[in-house]
Amino acid sequence: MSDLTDLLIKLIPIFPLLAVISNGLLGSRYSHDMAHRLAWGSVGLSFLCVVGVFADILRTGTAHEVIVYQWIFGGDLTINLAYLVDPLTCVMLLVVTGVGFLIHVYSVGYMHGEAGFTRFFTYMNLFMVSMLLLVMGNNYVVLFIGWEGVGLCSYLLIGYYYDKVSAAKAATKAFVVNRIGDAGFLVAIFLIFVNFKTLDYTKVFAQVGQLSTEMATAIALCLLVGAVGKSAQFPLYTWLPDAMEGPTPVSALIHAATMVTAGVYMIVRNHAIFDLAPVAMDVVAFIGGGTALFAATIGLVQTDIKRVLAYSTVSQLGYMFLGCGIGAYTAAVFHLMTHAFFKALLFLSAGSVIHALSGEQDIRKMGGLSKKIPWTYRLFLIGAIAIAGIPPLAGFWSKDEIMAHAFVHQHFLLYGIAAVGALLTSFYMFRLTYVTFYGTSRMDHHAEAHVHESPTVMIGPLVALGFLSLVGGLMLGFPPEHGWLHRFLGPVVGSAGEHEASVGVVIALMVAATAIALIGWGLAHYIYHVSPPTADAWAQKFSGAYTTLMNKYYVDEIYDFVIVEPMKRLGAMLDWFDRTVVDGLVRGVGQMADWGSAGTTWIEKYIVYAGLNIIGYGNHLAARRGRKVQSGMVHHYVAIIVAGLFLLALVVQFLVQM
Amino acid sequence: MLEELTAGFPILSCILFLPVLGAMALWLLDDEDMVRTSALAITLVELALSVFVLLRFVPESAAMQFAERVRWIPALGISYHLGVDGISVLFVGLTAFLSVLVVVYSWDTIRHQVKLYMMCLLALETTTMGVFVSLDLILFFVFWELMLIPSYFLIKLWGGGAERHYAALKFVLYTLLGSVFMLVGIALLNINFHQWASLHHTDQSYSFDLLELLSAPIPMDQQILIFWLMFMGFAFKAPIFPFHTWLPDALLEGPIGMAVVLAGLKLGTFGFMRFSIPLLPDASQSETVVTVVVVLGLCAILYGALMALVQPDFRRLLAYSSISHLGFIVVGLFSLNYQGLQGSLLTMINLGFSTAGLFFIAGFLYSRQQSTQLSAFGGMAKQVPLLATFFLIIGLASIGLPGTNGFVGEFLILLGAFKAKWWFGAVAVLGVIVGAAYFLWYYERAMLGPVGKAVKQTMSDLQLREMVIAVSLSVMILWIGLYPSPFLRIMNGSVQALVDRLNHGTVAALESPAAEKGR
Amino acid sequence: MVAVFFAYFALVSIAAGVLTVSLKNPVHCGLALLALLMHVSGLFVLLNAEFLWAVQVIVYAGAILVLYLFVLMLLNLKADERYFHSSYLYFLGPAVGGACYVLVLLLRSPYGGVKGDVPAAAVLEHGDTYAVGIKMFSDHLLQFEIIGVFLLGAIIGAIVLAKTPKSIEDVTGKK
Amino acid sequence: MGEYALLYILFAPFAGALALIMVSNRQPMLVRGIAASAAFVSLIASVYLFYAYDPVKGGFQFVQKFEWSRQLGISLHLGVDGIGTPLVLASSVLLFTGIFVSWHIRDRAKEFYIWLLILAAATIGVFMSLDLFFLYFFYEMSVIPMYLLLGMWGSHTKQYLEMTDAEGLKLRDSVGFIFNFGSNSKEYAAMKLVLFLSAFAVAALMGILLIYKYSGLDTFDILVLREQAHLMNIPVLGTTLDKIIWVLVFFGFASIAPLWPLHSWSPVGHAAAPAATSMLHAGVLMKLGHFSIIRVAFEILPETTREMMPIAAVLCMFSIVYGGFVAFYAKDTKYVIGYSSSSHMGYVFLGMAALNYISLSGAVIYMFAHAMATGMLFAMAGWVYDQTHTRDLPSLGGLSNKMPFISGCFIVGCMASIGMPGTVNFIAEIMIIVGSWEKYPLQVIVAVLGIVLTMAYLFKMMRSLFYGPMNQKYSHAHDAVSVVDRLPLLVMIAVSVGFGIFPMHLYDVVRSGVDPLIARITQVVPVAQSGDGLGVRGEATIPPATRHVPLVANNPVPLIPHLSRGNE
Amino acid sequence: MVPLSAYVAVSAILFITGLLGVLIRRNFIIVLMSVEIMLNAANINLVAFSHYLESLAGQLTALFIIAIAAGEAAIGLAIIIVVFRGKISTNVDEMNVLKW
Repeated sequence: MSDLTDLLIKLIPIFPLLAVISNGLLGSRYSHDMAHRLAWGSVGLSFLCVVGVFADILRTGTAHEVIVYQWIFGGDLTINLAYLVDPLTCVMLLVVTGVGFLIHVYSVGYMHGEAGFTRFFTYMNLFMVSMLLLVMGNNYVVLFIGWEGVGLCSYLLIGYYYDKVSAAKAATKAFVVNRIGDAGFLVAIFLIFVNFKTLDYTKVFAQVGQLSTEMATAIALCLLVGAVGKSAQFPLYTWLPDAMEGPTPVSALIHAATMVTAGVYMIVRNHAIFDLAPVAMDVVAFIGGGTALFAATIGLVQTDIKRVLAYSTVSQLGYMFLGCGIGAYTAAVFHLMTHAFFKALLFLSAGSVIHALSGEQDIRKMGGLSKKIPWTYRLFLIGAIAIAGIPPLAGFWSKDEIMAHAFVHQHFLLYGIAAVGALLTSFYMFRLTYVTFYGTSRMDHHAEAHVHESPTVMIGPLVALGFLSLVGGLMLGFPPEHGWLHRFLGPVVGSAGEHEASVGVVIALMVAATAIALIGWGLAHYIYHVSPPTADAWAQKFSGAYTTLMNKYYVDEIYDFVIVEPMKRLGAMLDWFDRTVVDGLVRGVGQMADWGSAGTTWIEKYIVYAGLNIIGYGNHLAARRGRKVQSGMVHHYVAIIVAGLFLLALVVQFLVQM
Repeated sequence: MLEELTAGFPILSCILFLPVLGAMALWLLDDEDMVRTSALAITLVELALSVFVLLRFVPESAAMQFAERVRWIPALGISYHLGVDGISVLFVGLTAFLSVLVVVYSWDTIRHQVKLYMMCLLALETTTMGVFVSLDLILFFVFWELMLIPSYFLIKLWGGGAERHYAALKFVLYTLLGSVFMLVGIALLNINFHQWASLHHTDQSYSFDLLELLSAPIPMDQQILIFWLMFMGFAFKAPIFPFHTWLPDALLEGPIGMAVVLAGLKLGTFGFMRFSIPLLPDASQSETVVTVVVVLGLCAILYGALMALVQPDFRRLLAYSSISHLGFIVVGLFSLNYQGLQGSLLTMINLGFSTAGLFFIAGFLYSRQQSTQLSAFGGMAKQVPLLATFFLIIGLASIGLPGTNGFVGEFLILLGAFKAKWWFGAVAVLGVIVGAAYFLWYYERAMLGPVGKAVKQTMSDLQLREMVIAVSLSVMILWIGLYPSPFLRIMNGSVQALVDRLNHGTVAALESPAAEKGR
Repeated sequence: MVAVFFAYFALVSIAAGVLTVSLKNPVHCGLALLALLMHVSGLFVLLNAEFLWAVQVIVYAGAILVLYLFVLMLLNLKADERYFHSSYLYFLGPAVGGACYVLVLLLRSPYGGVKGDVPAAAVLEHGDTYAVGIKMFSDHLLQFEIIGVFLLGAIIGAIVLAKTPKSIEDVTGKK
Repeated sequence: MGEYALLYILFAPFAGALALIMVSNRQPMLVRGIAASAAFVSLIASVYLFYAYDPVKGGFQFVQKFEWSRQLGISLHLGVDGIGTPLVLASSVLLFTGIFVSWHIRDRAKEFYIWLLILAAATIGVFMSLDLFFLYFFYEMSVIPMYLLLGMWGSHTKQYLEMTDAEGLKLRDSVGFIFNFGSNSKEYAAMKLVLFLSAFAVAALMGILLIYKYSGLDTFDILVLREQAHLMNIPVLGTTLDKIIWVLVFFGFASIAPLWPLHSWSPVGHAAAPAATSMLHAGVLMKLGHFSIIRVAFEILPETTREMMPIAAVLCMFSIVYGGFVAFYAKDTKYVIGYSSSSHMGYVFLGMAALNYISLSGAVIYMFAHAMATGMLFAMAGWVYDQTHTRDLPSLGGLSNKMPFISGCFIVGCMASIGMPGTVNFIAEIMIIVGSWEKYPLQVIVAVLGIVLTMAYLFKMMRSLFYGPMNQKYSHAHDAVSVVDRLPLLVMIAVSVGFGIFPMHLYDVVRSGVDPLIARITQVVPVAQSGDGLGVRGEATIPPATRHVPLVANNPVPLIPHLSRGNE
Repeated sequence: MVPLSAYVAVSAILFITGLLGVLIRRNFIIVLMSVEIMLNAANINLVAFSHYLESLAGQLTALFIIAIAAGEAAIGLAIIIVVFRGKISTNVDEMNVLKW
């Protein structure tokens, strides 16, 4: 059985990989039908494998480690391409393949007729491969392969409509911002290797006790940087809203359900290290809480349907981080799962809306759609209720668990933040619902004429997700703190800082949470359904805040101003430096040689050469005078001879006297 | 440990001289197509031989294999000594591989003086091979210098830029300037060996043989001096920041084929690995040297990357990215630990595929738009999706995306750097970020978005020959990225030997009187 | 007694020399030269060189001077008004000064030297002519012969030089 | 037969010259044929000499002695050692190639060849003289033909030719004459060359005569003088006689070498001379200086040489840099090559100054190598001049299309001149560097920078000659196509590259000449006896001591101690 | 006894006289005569030394000088005649064609 499980584990990423290869290389040779069948078929097969593995793990409760091959090795370093499947991985695998499968199916309908149909599915499958590697890897480097791989696929899929400037820019931005996080992650990996001489989870966690707190904090913070980048937390969240340039299934799969949760997965996976670093934990919690609130405020005023959902995603991820930061790992994973269900549902429903409206995303140009696309409307509503945290839908259980954990563990500030965030979440989700589906239609007529319900292939997955959103929370996490999920994950994440709260407190908190959600709903109902002008009035009244929120706190602009522009300017400056100073030095040396040679030539010309010539010229002049001596007169010659004789005599006499 | 495994058949000599003999044979041909075909045949045979060597190479061994040794100038200790070990054997294959691709690339892009071009190319291949397989320092220097001649003419005669004469001269002078210093360094090694040998009454009183020089201890101050002298040679060639300004010029003005060889074959850093570090282990480990060199490397990483960020010309960008990568390699080398050295070595090989590949891409772009300026591009992916795809694949390899070869090398380098000193790695990691930024930003502006104004409407996607180049490069990139084990196995033995030599450190201990008495 | 003769010969020969270079009429100069030669021969006698005296009188006074006079008459030269060079004073002054200087030097010189093998007594035994003859035809034979050849050459040269050249027309005409 | 090789080499050109006197200029082929065959005889004999010279035996071989004047102690004493042999070979190679290079001379070809043969013969005579008198005799004899060769068959500089207006003509003959650097007539060059060299030759002659006088041996025979002359420490004029003699001899001969600052005649002379003459002159005549210094100063005054040679080490630096710089700036092909020659002679002086086996061997090999390299360059500069009638670099260009062969050979010539590996120059360069470092590190650095400089100006010249846009004026220029035109270049390339790749015999020969000389000068028995390297040639075996050399060298395999040396 | 110096002095004075004649006279024949005076002065010197040093070499040399004087006179006068034929003058100032 174990061998079969190992084989299944090995097979999980292989099916999508084969689909990638087939679609990538031969996709242009066969029909779209073939391509999408391969795509969702492969994911489906993976899902089946996952189920098989899950069944085994559920039965035995043991983790499986499977080595595929030696990847990088030499000296004291060995990195295998190896899988570790434990309950945590299993949960992630189920989410990834399950939700992934549904979204693949949905895409068949949504992407129908697009030019890059095959390309889309290739990328999607590649994403599945990467994501699977990410969650299955038994060491940090395989995790990192998946980590970067999903980043790449995110890049590719955001840039799917590459001829749109905004899409291209968003894609680049997503990759680069992710890369910042990845750099931090890399540093963490190196620090781990330097400290443990290995990168395998099992070996690392086995020795984690010997880590000093400082080192643990350093590693944890570096890991956090990675997680922040990938999971779009403050301050690296800005890429995620922009990522909505991709097709909607992409947003659903990557930017809601799976990839962005990788950071959470990573933190949970490394909880042993985080547990050693309380400071880092606090940082995680506050980043999570802060992001949850921050993103929720922005979500209040956005007008793009997908952007609202994107900010909501950021916000929900903040909850997960918050959960991690306060040690509620199971709750974080729980929220991860439920969020995968309902956010996928929301995104896909939004996609269905967009599909119905021939690509319109601005909610100001929607309205009154509930009649026209009833299925979509109903499913969207389920999603909204789920995310708002109204029992008994999925979102309530997980979010409440995090908040309760915060409360019970005396993180009251965080609890407060989370509560406000929950209120805002509820408000903006229902705002979205009302603006989109109620009221009068604000569509242009051209679009309105074509409004239609989506085909079954799209609605089908929606229904499945809707079902999960409805019952997922109860199924997995009821009763709170003691649900099935908790038992299942227990061996992996442990029960760090279990603080058994009394039933009364739990129920009180549940009631409070429900109340908060309902208040948010009520507000939205009042403002956007009962008296729509209120919204504009308030916007007028708080125009400063409104504009700030509308412009997302100007964070992008600030980043541009503080980082991107200076960077470019620095580059330009260095370019100038390189051309003038560095190259100038070289040219200067050349110039020096040139001058040197000119100078030397000058010396040659005017000193050496001319010096010799002056001797010659002196001779010349002397000869011009001296030739007069050659008068041709014999007596002159004789006189000279005699004079010479006299001189000679004098010399001789002089010498004799000496 | 480093004994030579001498094979009977002088296959390295065959590899070494086949191209140049082929070049001479080309002289006799007149028909241009015939010339092209013959050149391709020669490089293919060369590649086959190289692959044979790679296959027959015994991995996980530090020995010099396929060694050949003939006395050349015995009195000076100069011999014709060839051999490959784990450090150099991959370069043999890489050189042969790239040569084939360059010939394929040049098939229809070089239109005038085809014969001469091919001859220069083949001569360049011989000299490059010579650099990699020489085990005698003089022989090495011979090829090192001879390389300049075909390079000079390739840049000068077939370069596309207006400044190509200047660039060619700058390249040659720059390199020569460095290498004359290196020559002095080599001479000093020889003198040192001579002094040592005459002290120990051995037979050979002079020697330039790498293996023999390794056996002679070198006093520390002498090591430092020689190190810097040789550093000049290698740093100028590599080029290491701030000696790099010839590179953008040469790459920009020269033909693509030349750029591929210049940027793809990291001769300078190979020199460090082959000669500087093993011959001068103590100097290489000394605080000052390591700090200075690594800081230069780090500067190069960031400097190159930032420079690349703002270059509007793709080839110039590649030049600076090359400098940035060389910074990585240098940092890895002078981390002086296993991972650093291994990573550097692997990265040198990797860049032979990725940087060289990007130059091919630049060539493809150039042959379509007659320019590699950004202003000539924009939204090209619409017109040439295949080209864009391969551009992306190779580019991602160059920025070290996991799954491509770039990652393996870069990861090892950074790991090694971290092991050496944490801040080496910490600074180097920043290069990873900017690296992604400059490539993707350029890619975005050139390939994505709406179709640019200057882009020709009638642009064809990759031709068959271009496909061959792109596909073979991509295959190599993914191979090394996903399954680097064969390559790592080949280099492991030699890298281990190198690390051992570094660890055992100085041989100068022998010079102490106690050791003398002991024997 | 010898001193008196010496003074006579010396003074007269000096005077004759001065006249030779200073007289206007070349013929007079020739005659003064004759006087000079005669008195110099007298000095030779005082020095026991009788053979040389004879040669001086015969060859110099007899042959050479006659040659001069013949040429003078042949050319029929008149006394020249400007018979000195215009610049003769440039030469005269230094020459006289230099001469005085040399004279002083000469008079102060001791003139010692290695004595030869023919003291006056030996010469007087067989006569000067004998001594000179023996010497000339033994030790200095080669020089004597050379002088002979030289004289022959001089004669031939003189003839060649002084011969009236044939006019060019004659030469061509004969051809 | 074989032992008369020197006589063949020396007198074949003389005989050729004599024979040429007999024939008429109206039979050009006969004239050339006689000249070429005389040169060929000389060449064959010197090749024989070179390979028959036994480096193991060493010393002076092929000795011939004919008494000339017993009273004065003069005899025609000929013989070559390891230093003279390669130079004799170089001379005859250059003579042979020079004949072909000047194949197309129409104007008084016979006389040209006569003088060329005499020039070469005299040069060869110096290289084989073992008698100071004849050494000087041939030395002077080699200078005089230059006058005629330059004055009659030479060429003017561009500026000179341009000075056709009245102003220019006046300038030629007035104070402007002092600054006529760029505007020389060939007559000027000839006069300058001959006067300069003769003047310094007289200094050398004085030195020679002082040796003759004060050795008290009444002989000019070098072999006798070097064994018996004791000129040390004779006080005169506040110093010692040997130093005076040394200075006279050194500077007297260094003028032709030419050592900075005595170089001024040489570029002008080279520039004005016809190609073949430049070749011979730059190729071998300049080496007369070094050779004579070695023969006279090194052989006869070894101790003084040891003391005084640093002078050369200082001046050689200037030589290298100065010549290189001026060459870089020069606008005239032959000036560039001329100054490069005078720069390169600095390397020879450096090699000589270090007084060490390796470096002096390097210097001698450099002489040989430079002869070939500069011969090539001058031959090709001459070809370009013949085709374009100008040596002015700015007005030339783009000729590589017109003359691919010449430009190809020119590259080889440049590479050889730079000391590119593969040419014999490289061997010489590296030997000089290896040998001189210990004593003169600064000079070595300057020298290697000089290599870069060399490359700079040669490439610059190459570019302005052969690449870039072509002046249409020169469209009629054509390549060297016939065998006669190509032969000389190919011969020189073959020699240069051949010895570059197989320098063993050359090295052995030179070492056999250098070793005893250095031993005499340093008075130390060499540790590195060249005997090891001499016998073994081209064997693929690895000596046992070095077969297993570990990479980890602090644990080396014990090297087999050599019992025959040391340890005492 | 007349001292040697006296003879030498006489000879010197005569020599100077002859020399002056050569230098300042314009008539070529007189110049030749002056040369004869110089030769005689030399002869006196030679004979005087011969006498005082008791060697016959001086006398013999004087004898040869006389012979040379004869030759000189013959050639010189011949030249004068040739020149006179061409120039109708014996003025040395006019015989300067050999100058530069």
